[in-house]
Amino acid sequence: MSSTTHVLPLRVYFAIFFALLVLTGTTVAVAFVDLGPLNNVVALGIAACKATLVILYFMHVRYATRLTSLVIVSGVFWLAIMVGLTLADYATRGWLGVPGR
Amino acid sequence: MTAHSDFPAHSAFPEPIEEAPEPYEHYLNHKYGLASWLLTRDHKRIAILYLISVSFFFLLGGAMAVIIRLELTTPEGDLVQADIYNRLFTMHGIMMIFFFLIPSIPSVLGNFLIPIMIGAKDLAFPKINLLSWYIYAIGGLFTFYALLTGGVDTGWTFYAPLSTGYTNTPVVLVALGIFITGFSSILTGLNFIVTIHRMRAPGMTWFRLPLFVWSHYATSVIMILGTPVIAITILLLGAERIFGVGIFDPKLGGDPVLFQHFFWFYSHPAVYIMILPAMGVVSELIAAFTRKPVFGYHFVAFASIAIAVLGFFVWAHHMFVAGISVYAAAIFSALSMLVAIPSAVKVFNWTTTLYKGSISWDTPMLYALGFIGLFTIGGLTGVMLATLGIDIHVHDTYFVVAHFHYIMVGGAIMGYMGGLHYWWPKITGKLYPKFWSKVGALTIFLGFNVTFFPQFILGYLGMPRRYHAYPNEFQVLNVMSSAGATVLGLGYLIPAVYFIWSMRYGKDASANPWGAIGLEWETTSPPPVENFDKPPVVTWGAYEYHESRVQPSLPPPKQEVMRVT
Amino acid sequence: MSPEAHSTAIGPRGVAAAHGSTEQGHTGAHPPRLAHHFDSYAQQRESASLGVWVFLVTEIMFFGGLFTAYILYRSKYPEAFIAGSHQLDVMLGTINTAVLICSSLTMAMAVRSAQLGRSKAIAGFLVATIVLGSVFLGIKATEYHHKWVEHLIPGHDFHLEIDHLPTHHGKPVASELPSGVVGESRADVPLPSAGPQDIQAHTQLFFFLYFGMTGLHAVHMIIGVGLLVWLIRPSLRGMFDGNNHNYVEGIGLYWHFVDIVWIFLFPLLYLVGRHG
Amino acid sequence: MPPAQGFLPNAPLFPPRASEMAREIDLLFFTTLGVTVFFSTLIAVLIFYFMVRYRRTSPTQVGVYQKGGSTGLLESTWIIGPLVIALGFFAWGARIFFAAARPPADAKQYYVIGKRWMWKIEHPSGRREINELHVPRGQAVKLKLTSEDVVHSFFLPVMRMKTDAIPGRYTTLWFNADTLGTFHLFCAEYCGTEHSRMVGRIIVMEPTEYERWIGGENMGGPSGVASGEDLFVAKACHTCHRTDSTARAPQLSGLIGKTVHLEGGQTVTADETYIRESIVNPATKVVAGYQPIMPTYRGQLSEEEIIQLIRYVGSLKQPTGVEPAPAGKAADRPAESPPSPNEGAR
Ligand code: HEA
Ligand code: HEA
Ligand code: HEC
Ligand code: CUA
Ligand SMILES: [Cu+2]
Repeated sequence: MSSTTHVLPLRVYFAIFFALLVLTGTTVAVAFVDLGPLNNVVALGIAACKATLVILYFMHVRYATRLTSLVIVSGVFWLAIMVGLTLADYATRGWLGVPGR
Repeated sequence: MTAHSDFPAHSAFPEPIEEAPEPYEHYLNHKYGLASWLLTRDHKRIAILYLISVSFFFLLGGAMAVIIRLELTTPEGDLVQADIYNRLFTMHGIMMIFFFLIPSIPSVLGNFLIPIMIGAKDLAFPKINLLSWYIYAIGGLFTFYALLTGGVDTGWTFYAPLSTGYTNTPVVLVALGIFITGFSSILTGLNFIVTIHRMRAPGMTWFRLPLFVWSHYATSVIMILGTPVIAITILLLGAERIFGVGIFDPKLGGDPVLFQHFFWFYSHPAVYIMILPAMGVVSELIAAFTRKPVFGYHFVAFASIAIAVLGFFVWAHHMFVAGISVYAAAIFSALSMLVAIPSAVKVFNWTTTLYKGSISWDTPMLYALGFIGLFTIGGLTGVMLATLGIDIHVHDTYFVVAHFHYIMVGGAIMGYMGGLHYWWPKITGKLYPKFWSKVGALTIFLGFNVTFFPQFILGYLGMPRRYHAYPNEFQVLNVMSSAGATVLGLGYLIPAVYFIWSMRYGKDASANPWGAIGLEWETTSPPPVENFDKPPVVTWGAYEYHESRVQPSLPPPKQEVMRVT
Repeated sequence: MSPEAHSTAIGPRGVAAAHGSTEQGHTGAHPPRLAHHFDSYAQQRESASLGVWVFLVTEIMFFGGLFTAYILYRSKYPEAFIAGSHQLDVMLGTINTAVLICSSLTMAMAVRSAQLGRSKAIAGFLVATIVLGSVFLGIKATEYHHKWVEHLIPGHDFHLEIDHLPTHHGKPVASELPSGVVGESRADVPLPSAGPQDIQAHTQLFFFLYFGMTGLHAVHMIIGVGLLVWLIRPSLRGMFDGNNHNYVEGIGLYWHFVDIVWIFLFPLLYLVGRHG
Repeated sequence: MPPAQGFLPNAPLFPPRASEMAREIDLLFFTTLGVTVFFSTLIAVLIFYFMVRYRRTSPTQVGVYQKGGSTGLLESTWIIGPLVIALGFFAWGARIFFAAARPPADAKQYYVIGKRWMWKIEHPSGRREINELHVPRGQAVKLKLTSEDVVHSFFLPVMRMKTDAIPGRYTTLWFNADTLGTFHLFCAEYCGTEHSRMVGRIIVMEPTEYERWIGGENMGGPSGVASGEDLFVAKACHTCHRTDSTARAPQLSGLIGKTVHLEGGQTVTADETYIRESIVNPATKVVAGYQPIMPTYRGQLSEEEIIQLIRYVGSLKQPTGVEPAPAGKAADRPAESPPSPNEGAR
């Protein structure tokens, strides 16, 4: 729990900024290359990287309390519950071979 | 002190503060006028605003329940038309759940007590607290307006495609009302979380927190993680209804079962929003009226958190026969069993607390004990519902209706009533008549059981819910249920009368009329504007009912430590 | 549950007291811009920041519903989603992504200036952020307009022009491209006779999600721009300094969050099955 | 079995039951009920006992301060005990649930359409009735449910069975009645104004009587299969789905239960819902190796007609001599699609 705020040097901001732009370019470029199912993985992976950069540096989470990280992690975790368990239903439909079961 | 003949002095623990000088300034009298209420940022006054508004919706919902029960005394469905009946139970469910039970304990008792219990001057965001009441009120007005224009007839569950394509009642209006109110819930939860993390008094460590605060912390977690999902679900529902796009409508490629997933993703955790605060209240009551620390404090505290987390893993137990895959059904059934365990932990720890206690039969305690019994019945029938083989038969029958009324009316409302009776002297500074309050509690308990017990049998007999007319052979049990509902309704009238009576004619309450321990009893009744005259510093854990509190020469108790073997 | 649970022996206000800025009470003079119920600036700041973060978590769940629906329907109707995605303008989407990233940078700079108490700089960066945000919204509006002209508004005279679909010459390449439950299956949609009717219905679902997601995102942007405008005056008046910059920081967090949502929306909506 | 009589002649306290499965469910129910009663009584007795035994005797009395509080032993007892019991419930319940989900192979197939506010039922013979379900005793009966509008739920209390009828899909419910009589049929999922009138009867008959009943009033009306065949011609399905080698469309014989390989590498097991989707939204799941040229019949066929077609397609047997390949890949498909890496695509 810091009581003074943490002022980051300018170059950190610019480095992150350029990294974000480069990643954006990459994701567009890769989208036009056929990688099969990997296309999705790459697209989401790059998006996740970008989000992480923004969260850690622009939003200062790297320098914030552990509580802040806990809050973020639980947000993502609950999203995973919602997506995961919902799809667990749809993905297993028809395994039994009886309609509607 | 001795003047209060109704409440004999519980002088086990001396009044922590000297009697205040006669006209002293407290939160109720430091300002007058409507504006001083409607623009207040004092959490205690906001709690009162909430108290008034949730009571309004309770009476409204209760009135509808009365008509429902009247209708069901005869099998023919002759009192009101089918359409009206459908609107009645829908609006009954919506009012009771979204506008009464979800806000009741957190926004009234939680709002009033959390800052005091942790020794803070207010919640972390007082303006947001007021805002949340306004949002609630606006949402309520929408719904109330929809009620006046006829109400909706979809059931409180709004299943698609009935709600999106087939009914011509003002679904969007009610949905909007719920959407708006959802934000009030979110803001309350947010406020509580930040307050509990950041506003505790010096010395108030996590494991010195009253269990009431723990359970509200867990409740808030559910509020902020679950409520946004019902918000987006309602938006999608509205969009589908207004623009005719088919996100849930199979005709356009959508999936009605997805709606059910979304709805229950919120609404199952929401049932724990309703019960957890009541559990918190009961923990307080049990400790205060046995004059003992709650047995297994750490287990009870963590059980709240466990319920909040596990509660998000079980939602599809409402959909076992709704066309989900059998494997998903099995997963959700197994997970539902897990969520019963922390509840069991609580029930057993409360019961064990009674052992060798100094048990007072004061009204709040009667409610608390009623809670434990009825919650156990409701909860165990919930476990029966979660058992796959049984749910095929009893799903959407009165067995379910009985289950949830046992938990919500027999559990949550008993907790709420117990809490109101316990903290009423603190909130208003007045005492209510002891005799009548016990009569009220017993009437409610009896009326409740006569109303809802027959519904278990009806359910197993196969009477489906949301039925306006039913086969003749179910009549006897339905009449019993309706008779009970009358007793229950009258039972609720009794406290309503003496509470209002006491505000004017009741005797003044002392700072600690129950002889209980807790920061809220260390300030005046009613508390001053910023809650304490001197900022408190905490040196004791919660519920340290120990002789050394009275005779400081005695050695203090060893801190309770969790021992897991 | 909380990380402090075990480490902090005394409550947060006790910690605040250790930093020496507490115990103003209501007897002593309360410092300016410290709300009456807080003991210290640190307590006030940490409350505000925790509050904003908790709020952002609710936002995750809010958008989460739409993402779930997206994943489900995309795995159900991969062709329709490809067809729908091809109606969107990758160029505009990419530009908008860049614009939003720039605005995040200027926002971060505004927060930094606030930490340093440089009033003019705060205002300058706020204006820059507002401008960039408005550019984003402008481009978005243009895109919406295109969709309107092209009858791609779901529920409103929706019509997917067949010849807008990328036509593929020769045999379908689909069978060379196996894919999973959640995944696109083929480069494009071969378009002989009746197939498009279905594609059309399901593309409408795609567009519903497109408008739902980007629309909600845009609403968040508009709110954000409004908040930024509101911030300009107090920052010019020198309200913010190292002790007290909660508003700038909180709104900044919100702005970055909205940026992150877009970071995910962009590939999910614009870049489906572009290759081939 | 006559309904158990309660304390009043017309107020039963226990519902009649007419199948083996119902008896199993009852057994499970009463076991769990026993546990419920046990724990509720235990808690109630303890509460009353403690309440009286430890009643506060003087206003200054304090409870006995329990040093050290709870013990791990006690706490783990009431964590593990209920957990074991609850998981027992789960296992037993799941066994029944799976059995209730899997109809036996010899089950007779009925079709049921829910429509606000009636049940339309079609017998294997093609005979139709409304709000009444006649079934022979001792014969497994399998209902394929769907709905024309909103979600309904087909509820037979006497069989302890219910399943939702969902628009756009087929769901299954099966039972094997072993007791003669007339019992309730309810709609259990709220479906609008007359939900409570969407009720009917199930009539369990002796098989011989059932045959008579089926034959008796079925005045030569077209059986389901026959009219399905007519529709197949009338809607020009046969122009593409031919049996000769020039067919532009896959052969439909022996389709139900087969694993179909789709464009894009996914596979589905062909069931009623799949066939329905193939007719209504043909381009959603395109069979590997075919062009999506099949026109959509959305809006042109009623739910009944779709069911006729499904029944007809289901009645087309695999041409004798050509056994379906074990992998489910039909030998008569010209498709060159690769074996799919992904199973269970739905
Ligand atoms: C406050 C509200 C509340 C609470 C707390 C609960 C708690 C539980 N509920 Fe309930 N439920 C509702 C409100 C609530 N429910 C509502 C409103 C509906 C209907 C919605 C609608 O369709 O309109 C419903 C419906 C409902 C269903 C769907 C029924 C159907 O439609 O077919 C199911 C199925 O699993 C279920 C299960 C449970 C379980 C397992 C718990 C558990 O959390 C209970 C845990 C508690 C205990 C188990 C008791 C204490 C334990 C002991 C004394 C120890 C012994 C224990 C064991 C041996 C296991 N509930
Ligand atoms: C917090 C939630 C809550 C509460 C407190 C209640 C309280 C009551 N409920 Fe409710 N109920 C629900 C939540 C709740 N219910 C829900 C979610 C549903 C499902 C809706 C759906 O299917 O969509 C439901 C459905 C439901 C049904 C099933 C309807 C159907 O399926 O057809 C019935 C039937 O008996 C019923 C009865 C009652 C009764 C008698 C009370 C009583 O406890 C009420 C007592 C209160 C009063 C009576 C008011 C106060 C007193 C007065 C105003 C004095 C005047 C009265 C007299 C003199 C008698 N409820
Ligand atoms: C214009 C030609 C055409 C007509 C007319 C037509 N179909 Fe088809 N059908 C196809 C083609 C081509 C396919 C394979 C591609 C696909 O799945 O869409 C197919 C696939 C099917 C399938 C899935 C077969 C499988 O092996 O999985 C079913 C079932 C079906 N059709 C039923 C019908 C019915 C019933 C009708 C009439 C109401 C009909 N079809 C009319 C061309 C046609
Ligand atoms: Cu059909 Cu209820
Ligand atoms: Cu539930």
